[in-house]
Amino acid sequence: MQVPLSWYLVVAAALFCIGLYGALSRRNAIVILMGVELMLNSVNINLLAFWRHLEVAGGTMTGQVFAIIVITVAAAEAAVGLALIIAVYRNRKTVDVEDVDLMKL
Amino acid sequence: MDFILNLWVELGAWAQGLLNSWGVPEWGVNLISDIVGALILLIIAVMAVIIFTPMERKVIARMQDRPGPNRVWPYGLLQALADAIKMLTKEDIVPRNSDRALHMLAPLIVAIPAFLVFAVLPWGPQVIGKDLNVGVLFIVAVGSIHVLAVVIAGWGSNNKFGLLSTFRAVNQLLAYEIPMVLCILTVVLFAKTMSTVGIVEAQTVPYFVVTPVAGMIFLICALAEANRSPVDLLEADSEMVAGYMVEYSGMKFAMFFIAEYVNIFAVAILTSTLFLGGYKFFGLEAVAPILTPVIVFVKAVFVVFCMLWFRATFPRMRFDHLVGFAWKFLVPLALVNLLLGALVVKLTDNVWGQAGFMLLSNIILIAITGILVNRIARQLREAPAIKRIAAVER
Amino acid sequence: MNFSQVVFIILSAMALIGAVGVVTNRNLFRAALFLILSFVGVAGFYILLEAEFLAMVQLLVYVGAISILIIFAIMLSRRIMSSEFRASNEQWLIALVAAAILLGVLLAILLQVNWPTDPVADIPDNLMVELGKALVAPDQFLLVFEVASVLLLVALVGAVIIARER
Amino acid sequence: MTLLSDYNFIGVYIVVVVIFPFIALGLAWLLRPKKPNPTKTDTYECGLQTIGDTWVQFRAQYFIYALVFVVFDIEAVFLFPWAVAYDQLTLWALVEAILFLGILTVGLLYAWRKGALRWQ
Repeated sequence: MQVPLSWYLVVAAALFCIGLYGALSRRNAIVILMGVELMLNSVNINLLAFWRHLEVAGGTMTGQVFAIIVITVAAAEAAVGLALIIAVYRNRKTVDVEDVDLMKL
Repeated sequence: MDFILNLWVELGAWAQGLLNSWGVPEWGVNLISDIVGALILLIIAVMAVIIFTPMERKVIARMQDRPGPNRVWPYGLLQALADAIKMLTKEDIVPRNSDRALHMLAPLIVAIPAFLVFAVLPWGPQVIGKDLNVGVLFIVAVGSIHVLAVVIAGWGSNNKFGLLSTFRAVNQLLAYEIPMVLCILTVVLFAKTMSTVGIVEAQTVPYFVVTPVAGMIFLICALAEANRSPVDLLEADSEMVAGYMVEYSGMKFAMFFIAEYVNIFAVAILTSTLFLGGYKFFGLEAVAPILTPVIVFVKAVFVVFCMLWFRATFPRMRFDHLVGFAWKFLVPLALVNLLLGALVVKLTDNVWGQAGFMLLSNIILIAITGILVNRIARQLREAPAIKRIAAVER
Repeated sequence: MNFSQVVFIILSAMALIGAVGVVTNRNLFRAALFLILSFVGVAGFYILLEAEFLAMVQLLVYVGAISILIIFAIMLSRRIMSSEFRASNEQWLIALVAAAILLGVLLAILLQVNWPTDPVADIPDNLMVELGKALVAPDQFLLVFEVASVLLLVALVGAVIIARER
Repeated sequence: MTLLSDYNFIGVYIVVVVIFPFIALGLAWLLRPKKPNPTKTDTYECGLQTIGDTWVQFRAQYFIYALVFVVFDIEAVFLFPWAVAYDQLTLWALVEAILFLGILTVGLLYAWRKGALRWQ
């Protein structure tokens, strides 16, 4: 009656790889951040799928708590990351990661 | 006798039995009853527009000593219907410079959260769309989609004033969501559950009496979330034309309008559920369960009346004051109240004891806050002008 | 194919179309909207997994807060309507190949294992209470609970310092 | 399956609610006049020609408010399970929550002191 565990894992893997492609191939810093958010989401799907299918019997909450922590970290990351992007934009008028190469030799 | 007492529940069971006897399979019966339930909720929500627009105009008119709409028979009470016909026959204009797809998307999204909230608002112990375990969290989570519609509308219209208003609107909605959530948390703390029915059942004493501070803060936030004057800065007519809806005409504007009134209705029912005892009224709900929806409705109308009263009484706030008020006054106050609530719950297990202690602590809290505000205000008044401006702006 | 599985396929279509939209759309604002579509699909997964609290948190935090933050950043760093941008860098092909290989490897590994099809147990009724207890129990996640607040504090302070106009 | 059957109704309701605006807008599409002209599709600015970009100088201030909001939103997420379970917890739970909220309040006070909550 239920959705098999493997289905969740396959979709999460696909989501992760799409996010990875986005993070690696885009120039715009904000899109890179969005790619990272997608990857974190796919991790959360896995955590909860494993929690539901394997952990519930033990009565522990590790999967759920981990998922909440991942969401917290994602929010903190988005906050600081976007603040950095705004600061960079204010100083250099660009959010293109290729152009922010001040530290490069 | 039992049938008349529990009319709403029995009616549903009877309809399901009838379908069963026609040979409809189990899942079909469930699907049909779900769809019928959903349509009923939708119609109830849309009724808000028909009931509250004439009510708003009439009540405000009385308070301002003028007759209000009185042409559409009788006494202008069918004004909403006339408005609907007007909206339907207005031309639809999409500005040349707008992002067409996004411009069309916003009115489709804006009404969804307002309607969805009705799924978990209780009209009686069993007269409810669905009593979710996470009821109040569902309301908060779904409500946050509203912000999104505002952003899409502002961006899609590509209008300076629309966009400016979008920024204001989003900041107002975000700022007032936090104290609202903290007040809901206080209620959850006392009720020990997030289900809306559970919260009503737990209210031996209405929570507005138990913790008036949370109740007042919630009411203020409800005003802001439903975008009512005096905190209607997102569409302050004199400054922002019509806010983020400036480029919308005809039925697209009507969707925003409907969303606004459905929101008011939802927020009013939510206030009565969380703080005024919901479908309970001095034991009446046990004597005549058939009356529970009426009780909820009367309480909701009372809350809406208070909102209109606010609107007629208070002038509009300045934007920085508005947001500052939320972050610097409501959030700390709600936090202190939450911790007081936690302390009281640990102090005694008795419901009446909890209510008494909490009420006492709330009265003390109000007194302390009043003294503090008074002192700060006096300092500001007596300080030299330059310093005063600096202090106010901090 | 039963009802939950049909719902699952609709939801995964939402999540994956959203994700593809994020990485291919040239308009930043629309990319953000696709991201939200993806988030909503994932929230649906959580409902299917009977983690309703997490589903609501997903809506509240991702749709209601993080995406608003992202949209604000887009509005602050872009001229409206000219939000087209140079899409990808020179290494997009390598990135595509790398992502595809990773997906292939992951799928190859995933499909070798004989995963259980049905959950081993039903959800307890008082899930929220269990979660609350686990969060503040010293032998479980109390440290995580407190460290999370420190993390949020650091993020807030850091972001305010960085983003403030001087 | 009890929990999932709860959400059957929510799912049906979502579908109904999503269809509703389409019906309303479709009805209007049937009834309304269609007489486009270029003046009508101008950007609305009380009759004046709009000058320059729509892009007005937006403040980072708006972003900072959203930032504080995100942090407090997540704080609420942690507190909901705590509040539901609070009745069955020891007094330590109160101390832990005070610590949790205290640390976050430091953040709010910091933002306040630094003028991040001030409208410039």
